Amino acid sequence: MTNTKNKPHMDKQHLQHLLKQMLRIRRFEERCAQLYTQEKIRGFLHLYNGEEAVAVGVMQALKPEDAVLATYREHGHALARGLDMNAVMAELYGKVTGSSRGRGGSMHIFDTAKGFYGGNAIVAGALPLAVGLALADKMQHKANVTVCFFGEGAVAEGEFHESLNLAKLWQLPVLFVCENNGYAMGTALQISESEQHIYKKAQSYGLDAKAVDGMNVVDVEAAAKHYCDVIRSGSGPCFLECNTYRFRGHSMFDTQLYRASEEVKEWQLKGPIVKLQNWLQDNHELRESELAQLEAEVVQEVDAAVVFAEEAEFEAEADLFFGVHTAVTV
Amino acid sequence: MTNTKNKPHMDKQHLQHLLKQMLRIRRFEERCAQLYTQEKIRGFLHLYNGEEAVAVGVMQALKPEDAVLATYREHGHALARGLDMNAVMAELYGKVTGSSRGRGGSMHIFDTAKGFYGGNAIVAGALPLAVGLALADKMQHKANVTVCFFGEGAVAEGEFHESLNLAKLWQLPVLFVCENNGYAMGTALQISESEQHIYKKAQSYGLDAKAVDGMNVVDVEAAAKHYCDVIRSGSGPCFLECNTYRFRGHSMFDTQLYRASEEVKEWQLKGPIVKLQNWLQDNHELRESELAQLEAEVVQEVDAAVVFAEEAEFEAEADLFFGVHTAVTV
Amino acid sequence: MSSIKTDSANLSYREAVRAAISEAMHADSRVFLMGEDVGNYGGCYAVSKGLSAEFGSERILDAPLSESGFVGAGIGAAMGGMRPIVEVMTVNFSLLALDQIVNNAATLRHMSGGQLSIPLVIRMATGAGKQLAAQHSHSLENWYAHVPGIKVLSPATIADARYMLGMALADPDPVIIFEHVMLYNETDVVPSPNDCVDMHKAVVRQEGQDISLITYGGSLAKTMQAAELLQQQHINAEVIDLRCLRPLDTQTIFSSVNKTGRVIVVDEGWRTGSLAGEICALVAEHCFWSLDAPPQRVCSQEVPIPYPKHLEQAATPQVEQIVIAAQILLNKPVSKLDVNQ
Amino acid sequence: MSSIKTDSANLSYREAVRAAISEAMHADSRVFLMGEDVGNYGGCYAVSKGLSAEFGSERILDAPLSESGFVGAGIGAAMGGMRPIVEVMTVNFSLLALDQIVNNAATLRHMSGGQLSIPLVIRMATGAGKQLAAQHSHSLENWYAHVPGIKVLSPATIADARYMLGMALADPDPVIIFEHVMLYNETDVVPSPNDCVDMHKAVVRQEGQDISLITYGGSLAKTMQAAELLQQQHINAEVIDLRCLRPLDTQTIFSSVNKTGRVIVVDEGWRTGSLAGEICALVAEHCFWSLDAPPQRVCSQEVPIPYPKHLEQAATPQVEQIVIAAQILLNKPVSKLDVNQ
Ligand SMILES: Cc1ncc(C[n+]2csc(CCOP(=O)(O)OP(=O)(O)O)c2C)c(N)n1
Ligand SMILES: Cc1ncc(C[n+]2csc(CCOP(=O)(O)OP(=O)(O)O)c2C)c(N)n1
Ligand SMILES: [Mg+2]
Ligand SMILES: [Mg+2]
Repeated sequence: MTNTKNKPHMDKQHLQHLLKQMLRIRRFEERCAQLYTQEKIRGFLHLYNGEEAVAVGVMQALKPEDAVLATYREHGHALARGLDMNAVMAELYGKVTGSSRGRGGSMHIFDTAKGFYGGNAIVAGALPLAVGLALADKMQHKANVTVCFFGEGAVAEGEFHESLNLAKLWQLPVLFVCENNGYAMGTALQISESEQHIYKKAQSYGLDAKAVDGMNVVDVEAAAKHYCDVIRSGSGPCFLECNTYRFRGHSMFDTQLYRASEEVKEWQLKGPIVKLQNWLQDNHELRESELAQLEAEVVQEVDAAVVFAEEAEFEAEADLFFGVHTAVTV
Repeated sequence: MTNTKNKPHMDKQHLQHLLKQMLRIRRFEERCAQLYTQEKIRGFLHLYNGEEAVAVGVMQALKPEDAVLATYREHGHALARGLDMNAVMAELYGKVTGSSRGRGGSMHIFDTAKGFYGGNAIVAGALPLAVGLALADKMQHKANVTVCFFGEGAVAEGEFHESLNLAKLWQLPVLFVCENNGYAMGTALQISESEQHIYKKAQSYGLDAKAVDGMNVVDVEAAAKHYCDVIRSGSGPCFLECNTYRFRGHSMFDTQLYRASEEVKEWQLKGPIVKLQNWLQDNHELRESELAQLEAEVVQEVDAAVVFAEEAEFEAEADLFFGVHTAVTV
Repeated sequence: MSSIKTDSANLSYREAVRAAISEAMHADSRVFLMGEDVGNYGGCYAVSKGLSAEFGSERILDAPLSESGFVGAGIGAAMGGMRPIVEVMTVNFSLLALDQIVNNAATLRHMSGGQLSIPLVIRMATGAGKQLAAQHSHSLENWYAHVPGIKVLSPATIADARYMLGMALADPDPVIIFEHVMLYNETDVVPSPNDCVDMHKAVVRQEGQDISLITYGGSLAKTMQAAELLQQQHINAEVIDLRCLRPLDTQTIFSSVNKTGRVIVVDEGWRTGSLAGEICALVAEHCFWSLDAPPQRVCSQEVPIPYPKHLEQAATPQVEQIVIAAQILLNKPVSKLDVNQ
Repeated sequence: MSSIKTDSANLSYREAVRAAISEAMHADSRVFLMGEDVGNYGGCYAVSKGLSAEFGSERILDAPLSESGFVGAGIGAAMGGMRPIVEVMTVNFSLLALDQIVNNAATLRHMSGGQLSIPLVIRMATGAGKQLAAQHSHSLENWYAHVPGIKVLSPATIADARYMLGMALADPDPVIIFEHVMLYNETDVVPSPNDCVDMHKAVVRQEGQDISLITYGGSLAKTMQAAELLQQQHINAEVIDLRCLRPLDTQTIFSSVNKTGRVIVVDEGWRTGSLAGEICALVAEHCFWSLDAPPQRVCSQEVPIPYPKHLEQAATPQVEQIVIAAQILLNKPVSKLDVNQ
């Protein structure tokens, strides 16, 4: 957290904002985990616990017209992008007031009004879509950025390779954000990639690429802002590798046989929330009362979201076919 | 052609052997082009004209137990690997004495006895197969090399990316040979790859990789031998980019709107056959009579192949189902 | 103005598709064509020849060999407000793009609760007949016809080649168009736009009372030939061109079969799991009590398509097989005909 | 020795597949298992849990997320003398590997004139029921069943989970095995190896005279439940488990339908273009004169499968639908049943 004071936006207020955004995600997901054991939420549930700095940091660099795509682990991105927590929670409940009418669940949160294009459950499946959204922007002379988040596991997929080449070849306004949490399910990066510096792989396509500490929300924000400027200036796509860690299992089914609990504990000490919180407190930028206030607001928002989701209706079975095609309406 | 005398194998006899191998391919294919206009050969016909040094050079490095995979432009590889020219020509005729009983035609020449695993008409489709053959060799502790030839167009495919990573990750004995002839059908490399040094792309996976003059059969041979030694020593896969050019259209249908005829003429002056032939003649290593003899032998072989193919039978319609499964026999 | 041949006098199938692309691009700046070799090369089957000169390389966009990548990019561009026409050179290579088509194009609207629109057209060549062997001769129309969320068209005539693309572009959802490789050189007079038929409708290409021959795409011409030969034997076959393979125009199918009581489906797909099977099943379900004989199919043999002409022909539906199947179904003497093809 | 549970007392479907893998690996050093998370993670559905410890990471080979790459590598390894078992985590991701399966695995033997052998087994999970939404709930069995050159198995019982893999490995050609996600936790007593049935044969799971219910995979249990409920109404349904989806055991199908005169096919695939359609077409073609009523299907609705339970159930075949379809087909009063599931 050095030098943050030199950067225009890194004042107390903004740092507290970042903290709050991360807390919103953390508390929201902790509640989700409970709700999952209560079988209120079903299907797959992939928590972002530990990685909050990535989504929160990157979103600071975006404008409302920009586009965001993410994976099945996208609650954090949705919330950081400004989706209504009620709609996200209702989606996890499968309720019709959910962001996708409850049809997508945890892995398929959409909100086109916020430029949030999902929520994709196919590893690397969103990368070509991001290329296409950026192509549309370029063709329409819009100075938007499309940000695409994906895990380091996606790097092995052919779609990663094809997308990076297309984006650079056509100089498209895409910011690729690799959330390198070291594992794809139980597969450690060492057993999935011959070259384990993902940003170097991106450089081999000619992209401006670097790695940042994905546990440091300030660093992530600074890097994302820089790259978004580069992209908006018309210099083509950029690539940000964020080194991070997921504190919980891959999904709620994961028994985590593939890593030692000490490793998890070590990383937890470096967690993005504890890091920022400590720094703020050490620098007298966050009083106990302020923190309590923050936490209370977050809990209130989460509580309200649960109530909202609980009270919402399921979609009528009769509407099953709505939207298979445009012509099929309710 | 400098320094060739220093290399063990680069004596007159061997150089004449290389010349003859290239001439065999050239003359064979010139005849194929005629036969195509006579409708003796149908379907797609992709000629290797101009690129002969690549297949001929690389094959010198191989042992009988090694495996070879190539593309739809594989007559040259088949002949250089030692497949019977009669069987190859009969295959192009679609006759039952062809190397694949006539079922594959020009794009699907196979001969497992020679370790020749085709002939694949899907761009980049053979790369994963090569990885698998090498994996089998490694698992069975066989010190073989699997060589996989493909065009620079294949580099954009996801299968390229996945295969290179797998090969390096698992340290498999594969030699990837990229035949960079500058075009994929009518698509120049500049409009298909953001990074146009293909060997650099390979290096980004950690492969030992370099580019050689693919018009110089001696250079190709030397590089292939070096890499095969590296591979046999257990150091994992290597990558050879051969810069070359195809003198004719992509296939017999190609009207070549995408390149200037001057460009073709320039490259033709650098052709692999004329280059080696001139060098040999300038250095008094090839007398007129020797050349005439070589040419005569080649013409004879080609003539015989045509006769063989003409006289052969088509497969009986009743045998259509033979080999769909192992149990379906003639 | 356009150097593209659009006069309705006489167009080849290839020219008809080209005219349709050109027209759409003139009418709507959001339309662009993207695919392998569509630009500098002029299209693998020369469909887009000249278009790059007319519209420039940004709207006739040559893509690298990255089927999944550029098809996905087409989906994304459609989401982003464009109206892409993506050419996947042939159905054989579309296998590499199926994840994008099935998991994204087909699902995104429904799965997002109706928020997203994917106004995308994907064109691809399909079928056997050019002696291109096992990896280049697929007819996988039924794979696509199986997937909710996409529409599937199969223009079999010059008129449909000329007008279906425009209708597909006007549709707000993803549409796949299959162009059979054996049709590109066919020529015909193109009717006026007013006479073009809604892309969702099957068309009765020949009326008849005795038997319904149902087909699509590259098999239509063979089926029409068979119908002509049957006519010589006083068998009046009704020929139905499905045109739209998803959703199927079952009404047209059923009224024909209810009238004739007999049906043969001709389909270049492999027999097992074919679209022909689907049509037979539908007919058996819905026209059971009108059927005078079991529904039949003439399909491709269950074998990778071989290179040599005689085997390629043996593996794929031929006129004579259709004629014989009809004769058997009508209890007529089976006569070897002078099919002459 | 093995810590893998192989006793025939009572195994879960998951344990049965694991026992089959373990057995094959003990018996033949050429056999290995390759796929995403098969090793350190123990398999997405915990099928291979413990195998890495037993056989080591070279024979239980964790692959990166490269479906096309490692499936193609499996094909290559099979050509090179190994006997790979490739696990594609689910059919949903197999879309990324279809080029390798269709253009290579299925064609290479025939196209090479019989020279090449691809003794490869590909296993994948399939189906809906776990509320995984549109991209994770596909049932694409009929896509695979459409392709000559491969065989397709669908073990629906613990016994078949236990023994089919071994038979597939013994087959010299590529075999695809579909494991329905809802079966992994099911348990049953495993019969002795002598009692296992040839993988190519369909099996009559319940005999009956009134109607044939034909199904496979994840729909077998539902169909058996439906048959039980029908029994209470004195309708004797015959239940056929297809087991092998390519090639189809038509003999077993036809003799059942010829006996009962009525057929309903239950299939979790989308209705249009489904395997159920193929079976109905076959029955209509070959059992036409024995049929007393139109062949029927109970399939998935033509919609991407939604996440919430009530919609997922509405989209996929349910016991009650099978019962009602049978009642209608037999002109019995349709009664709402206490399906209780
Ligand atoms: C194409 C594909 N293959 C496999 C899966 C199953 N799967 C879901 S998440 C996952 C791991 C992805 O890891 P990574 O990309 O690192 O993202 P993370 O989960 O770590 O955020 C796998 C294998 C999938 N969803 N899509
Ligand atoms: C997956 C796939 N896409 C498209 C094609 C059509 N096609 C055949 S060859 C070719 C160009 C390949 O170029 P390159 O790899 O450079 O090899 P070259 O022909 O130059 O030897 C294309 C586009 C194909 N066969 N396979
Ligand atoms: Mg990860
Ligand atoms: Mg090339």
